[in-house]
Amino acid sequence: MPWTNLFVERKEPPFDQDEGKDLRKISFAEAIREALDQALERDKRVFVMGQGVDAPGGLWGTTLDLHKKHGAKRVFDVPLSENALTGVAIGAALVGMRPVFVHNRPDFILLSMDQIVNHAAKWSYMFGGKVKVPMVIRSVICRGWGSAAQHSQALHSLFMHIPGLRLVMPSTAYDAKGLLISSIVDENPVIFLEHRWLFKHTGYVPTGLYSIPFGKGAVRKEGNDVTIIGISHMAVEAIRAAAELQKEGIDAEVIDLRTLKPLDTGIILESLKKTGRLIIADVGWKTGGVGAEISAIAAECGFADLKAPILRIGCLDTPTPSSYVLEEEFYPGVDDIVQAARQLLKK
Amino acid sequence: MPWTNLFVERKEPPFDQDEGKDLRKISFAEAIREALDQALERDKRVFVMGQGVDAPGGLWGTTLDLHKKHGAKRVFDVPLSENALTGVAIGAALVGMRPVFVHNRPDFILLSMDQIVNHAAKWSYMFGGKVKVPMVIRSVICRGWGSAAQHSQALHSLFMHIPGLRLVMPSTAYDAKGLLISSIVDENPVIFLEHRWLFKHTGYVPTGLYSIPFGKGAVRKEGNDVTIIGISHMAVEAIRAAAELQKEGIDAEVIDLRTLKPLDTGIILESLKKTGRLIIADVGWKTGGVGAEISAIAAECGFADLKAPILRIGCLDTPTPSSYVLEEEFYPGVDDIVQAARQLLKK
Amino acid sequence: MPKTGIPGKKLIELYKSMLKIRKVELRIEELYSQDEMKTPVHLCIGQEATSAGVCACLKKEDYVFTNHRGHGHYLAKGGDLKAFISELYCKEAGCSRGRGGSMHLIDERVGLLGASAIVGGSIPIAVGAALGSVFQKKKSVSAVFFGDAAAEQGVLYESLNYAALKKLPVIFVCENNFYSVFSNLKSRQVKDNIYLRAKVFSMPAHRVDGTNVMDVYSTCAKAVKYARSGKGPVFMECRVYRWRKHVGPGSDIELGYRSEKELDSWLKKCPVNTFKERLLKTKLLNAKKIHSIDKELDSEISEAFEYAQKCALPDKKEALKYLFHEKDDYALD
Amino acid sequence: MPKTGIPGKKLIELYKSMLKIRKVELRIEELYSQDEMKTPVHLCIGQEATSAGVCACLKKEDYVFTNHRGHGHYLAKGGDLKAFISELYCKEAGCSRGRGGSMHLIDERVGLLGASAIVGGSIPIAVGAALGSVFQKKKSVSAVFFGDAAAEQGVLYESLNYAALKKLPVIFVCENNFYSVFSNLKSRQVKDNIYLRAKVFSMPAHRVDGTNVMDVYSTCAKAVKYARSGKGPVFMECRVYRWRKHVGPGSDIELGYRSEKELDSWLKKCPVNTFKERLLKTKLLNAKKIHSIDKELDSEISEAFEYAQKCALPDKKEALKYLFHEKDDYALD
Ligand SMILES: Cc1ncc(C[n+]2csc(CCOP(=O)(O)OP(=O)(O)O)c2C)c(N)n1
Ligand SMILES: Cc1ncc(C[n+]2csc(CCOP(=O)(O)OP(=O)(O)O)c2C)c(N)n1
Ligand SMILES: [Mg+2]
Ligand SMILES: [Mg+2]
Repeated sequence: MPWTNLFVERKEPPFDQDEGKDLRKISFAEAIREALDQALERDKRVFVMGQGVDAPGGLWGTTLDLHKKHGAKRVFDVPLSENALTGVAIGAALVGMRPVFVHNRPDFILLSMDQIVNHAAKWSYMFGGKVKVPMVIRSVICRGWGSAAQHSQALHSLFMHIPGLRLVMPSTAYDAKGLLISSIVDENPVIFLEHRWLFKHTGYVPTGLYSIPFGKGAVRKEGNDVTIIGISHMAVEAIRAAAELQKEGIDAEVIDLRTLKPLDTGIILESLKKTGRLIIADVGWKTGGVGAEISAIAAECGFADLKAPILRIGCLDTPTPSSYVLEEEFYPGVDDIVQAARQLLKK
Repeated sequence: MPWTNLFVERKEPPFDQDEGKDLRKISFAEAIREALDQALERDKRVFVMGQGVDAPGGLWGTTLDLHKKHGAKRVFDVPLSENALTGVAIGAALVGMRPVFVHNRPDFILLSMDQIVNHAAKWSYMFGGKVKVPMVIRSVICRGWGSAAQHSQALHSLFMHIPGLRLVMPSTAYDAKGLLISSIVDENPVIFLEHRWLFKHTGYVPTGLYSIPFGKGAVRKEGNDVTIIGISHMAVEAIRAAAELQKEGIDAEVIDLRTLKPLDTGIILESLKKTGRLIIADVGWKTGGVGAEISAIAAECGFADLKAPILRIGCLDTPTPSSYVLEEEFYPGVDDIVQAARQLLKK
Repeated sequence: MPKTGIPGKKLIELYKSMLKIRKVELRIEELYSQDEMKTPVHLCIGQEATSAGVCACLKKEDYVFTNHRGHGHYLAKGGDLKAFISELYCKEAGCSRGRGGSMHLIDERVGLLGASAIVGGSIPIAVGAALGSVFQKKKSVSAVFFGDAAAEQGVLYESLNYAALKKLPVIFVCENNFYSVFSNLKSRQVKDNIYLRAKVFSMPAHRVDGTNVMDVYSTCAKAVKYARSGKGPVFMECRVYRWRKHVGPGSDIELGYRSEKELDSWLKKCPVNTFKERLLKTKLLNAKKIHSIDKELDSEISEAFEYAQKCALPDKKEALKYLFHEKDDYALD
Repeated sequence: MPKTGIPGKKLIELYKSMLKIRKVELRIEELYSQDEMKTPVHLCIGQEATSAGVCACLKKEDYVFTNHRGHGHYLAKGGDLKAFISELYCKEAGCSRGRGGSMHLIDERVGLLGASAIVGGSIPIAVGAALGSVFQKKKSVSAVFFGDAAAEQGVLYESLNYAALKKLPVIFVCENNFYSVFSNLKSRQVKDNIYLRAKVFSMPAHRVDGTNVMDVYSTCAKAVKYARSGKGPVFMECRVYRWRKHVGPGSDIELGYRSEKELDSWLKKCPVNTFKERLLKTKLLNAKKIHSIDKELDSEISEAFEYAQKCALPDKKEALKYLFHEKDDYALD
């Protein structure tokens, strides 16, 4: 079994601070590539498929030249048949392979909802656990250069609702590598989403293989006044917002959930015990989004600790506009978080 | 314009109690059929398409013999090409028609997520409102005879998240007819979902054409101790639960939201002012479902009124099992609501 | 009577395979009204030859994927009878542990890797299993059964292109019974030429009389050889007919969506009886042998039903089980 | 030089249409580096003849649907130039009011009803517009442009079947430029025979030299006549080549995914220049006329860019506008 000796990281990851002997600073995109590279190396069952994975540029560098190193049979381009190819990945997984299917936009995944929701997510349960579907669907999500309504969605909240899926959304290079390894090692279908604006972010990442357990959030900054949960790139924005707020004397705690399915409810409720106030900042639409689920968990299980309304921050409830002036309005950012915190603390 | 003289019903609908001269008791399924029939009659732009709409039985009676009355060109069967046919409906709507596309299970709609989410929901906004897509996607949802994982989903919560869609889920015959008319008259894409267990329910329904405004919930029973919001068939279960609870001295208020997009936040917050307690009972999975959105709205906008944790009731977070013993466990019902209310009121 | 080129032993095997399917379906039909099989059954009575003919060409290591009308495919591939009937009775001992029902049969030990009730849904999955087989240098072939309506789903064309492009060992088996529920093929597809739509993707594509088990077998045997040798996929359109209702037991001829005459013409081509008569004529079967096969199958079936009726229902407390796999414990690994 | 059978006036019109597209694209390319057109542009330089040839066969009442590479289609159908350029500049005066950008052009007043950036996405919508046209007895034909990669999407086959089944007036125009971003057709489709995959759905299907505007025009003129008369859809595979990067200005030949030789062979077949030379030879054009056409177009284009650069950006406060239509105010009604 290729993965029996895999080192499982159980402590909080170092976040832009630690430096050790097996660590170096690399970008989020490089971390993704390294995870794929090492997984391909370690486990012959792994393969990487997707439009442009073997193309010049290698999808923002995340698959760069992997086809040269591991062969064009294991890292390959695919036709524009998103629905069928998702089924192909499922079938390969069913007979013992470990496909990683890469999409450069989640918008295209909507073509494969039938295979993901009706098939991948259900095949284990529907057959009483007799078989399993260990596969990873990676996608780059959100913003870019006036990409407009059909090339910049987040859509993670759709997957939040579907039993049988894992949902992973790292925000640091360290997590990107460790969680991608965990996703490949996992025995179940995993949706792994990477915000495009994270690719150039750098962080300290171990050179070797390591996995990060699912369902463990990370406290990015401790604080006592308000808990800010940031999803994906909003975890970065939340850290920035917390720094702003500190100047005003507001001591925010910042939590990065890292995986949304499974969800670390413990870390949320623990934090609430201290702060009594909760803001959830998401990279997708607000209505019906994962922020609602987190809020509902807090209102059910952490009610006694709540001192103030729970606030959610997300994209405007419209398709993404192309014009940059409207984009500014559409996407949430540091300011929205800062304002929400001020509102909660009546400053 | 065929709809200019349409009577808009603005008062609360009579619920299993009123009887007037233009009212008679018909089933939910007959109410749907009547709405289609009268819309086809009134507006030559309307047509009804879908697998089996012209078949014996007429989809639980909801389309029975409409093709005979209005012609096979206006009420017609379609191939099993859910994705393309959704696009076909969009295109017809774009040039001025008013298609009603019927699915006998929402599971199949997953094949058309690209057309619904990337196209129907976005076409107006993405083109600056230059054109519009007035179409209705009707689907029968949920339970039936060991139908298992791929033939019994609810999936409304996926649509909750998508800007640009209306989401309508009536629970009475009266609402079914009035809201279906409103959906056909509306200028935008509407997802209209009918729980299969409602089809035989009867209620008083006016014989003429009438529409019910979107975004107006209905108080089904007034009460002071706890607010129970029931989605679709769970509105019926909530009324039953409230009757149970009354015996125990718990005075529940029951709200049927009727449309989820737009959502009547006013009626929820008003009720909370009185009761301070909230239970949301849904026909779909709990995690990431519409119950979370409603809870989040309450925790944001009604926080000051909350006296207790907000509880959500929904299906187990698994694919639907086929075995009836597991189905019992899977589906929520009256008992779950009663217990939740007892828990909130510590009885 | 022309020589078939098929050994006598194989012919008897084909006969038994078809007969078993027929008998099991009839028994289900007989007992269905007792309301103990609380799952929608799509009987394949009249279509047995495709299951038997195709699966007789496959090895245990080959994969089969099926659809809502999958009883025959399951049995012909060697799926466990008791586990199947128990599944219909919603029992824990069911092949899918009572989670799947009639539309979701599996027997991973004989390569039957599942059934989708989404029309066309299992087609790309079968292609993926073939891709896995190539990766693993296993020489396993992957066969997938689907109905004529699946030819209306875009995913079929995407799958045909991909399987052909990568020369994957897939046998596409379309059981064209001319109906999707109440709708005739003519009202859904512009032309009755499904196999030609596969041929245009550069693969051998055949139209076969699906009521003639020898035709199905011979065509498929060649197809399997072709696919297994790495030449790529093959498509078979088998023309068959569904004798019963779309779902549930009994006839639906009274509904009027198809004519009695049409049904009768197909009843005459009963895949089981016509083949039996042929075997009688060629002396491969005789009354005695027929009797002993009947007896053997009847008692196997009775046993399975008795077993299924008696065994335990799933435990409510285990409603959440099987959603996720926790560790690497997969048999095919 | 053989007679074309196309009137001289039409030939000039075709030339102007192509030239306008070429000039607009070149201007966009020239100014793109100023970073004021903050929207991803998919230039159609080299593919002008399909837009011009097809749209010259259509009336204003006919519909066109397009894709991410839609500038040419928009212009050829008569879409407003100022509104188009303003859209690129993200302005409120843009044809999509700054909500859509380069990939989502519309001019509903001339029947250009929108563009999807989901590959294959607008194909079924075009079929629906044709269905609407039949309902309304309007005799409008619906044309849809899409690339070779759209032939990998199942929705194309579903749409072909439905349009053919219902005999809808659809002109399917596949611009086969042999690439999807960096991927050659050969690595994505088992055979270079897209038009035959339409033919199998019982419709006339043609392979056309997409660099020859007269071929495109003649084929499409017949197709439109056929479709408009109620006989059903027609398919055209136009073989063309993209000269520039997949997205953005400039060449990408240095990336090595296609050869210089290949590009050169297509540059020689420049749809604008080869046609210009032909017109010169047949005396339909002369230096003077060419000069006046150039001048006319250049000034129209300059005016449009000046307008677009000056006009107002959308109002932030209107970010929520246009999500829903409140009342029946639709022009096509
Ligand atoms: C995508 C999808 N659409 C609709 C259905 C509903 N449905 C179940 S079986 C069936 C008939 C399918 O016909 P065919 O594929 O020819 O198989 P047959 O039943 O004739 O064996 C239909 C329409 C479905 N299961 N999946
Ligand atoms: C469904 C889908 N998958 C992937 C993409 C990403 N993408 C955008 S344009 C493009 C190339 C499409 O090639 P083709 O259809 O041949 O058109 P061309 O760009 O060559 O004009 C791709 C892959 C997309 N837009 N939609
Ligand atoms: Mg059939
Ligand atoms: Mg192309």
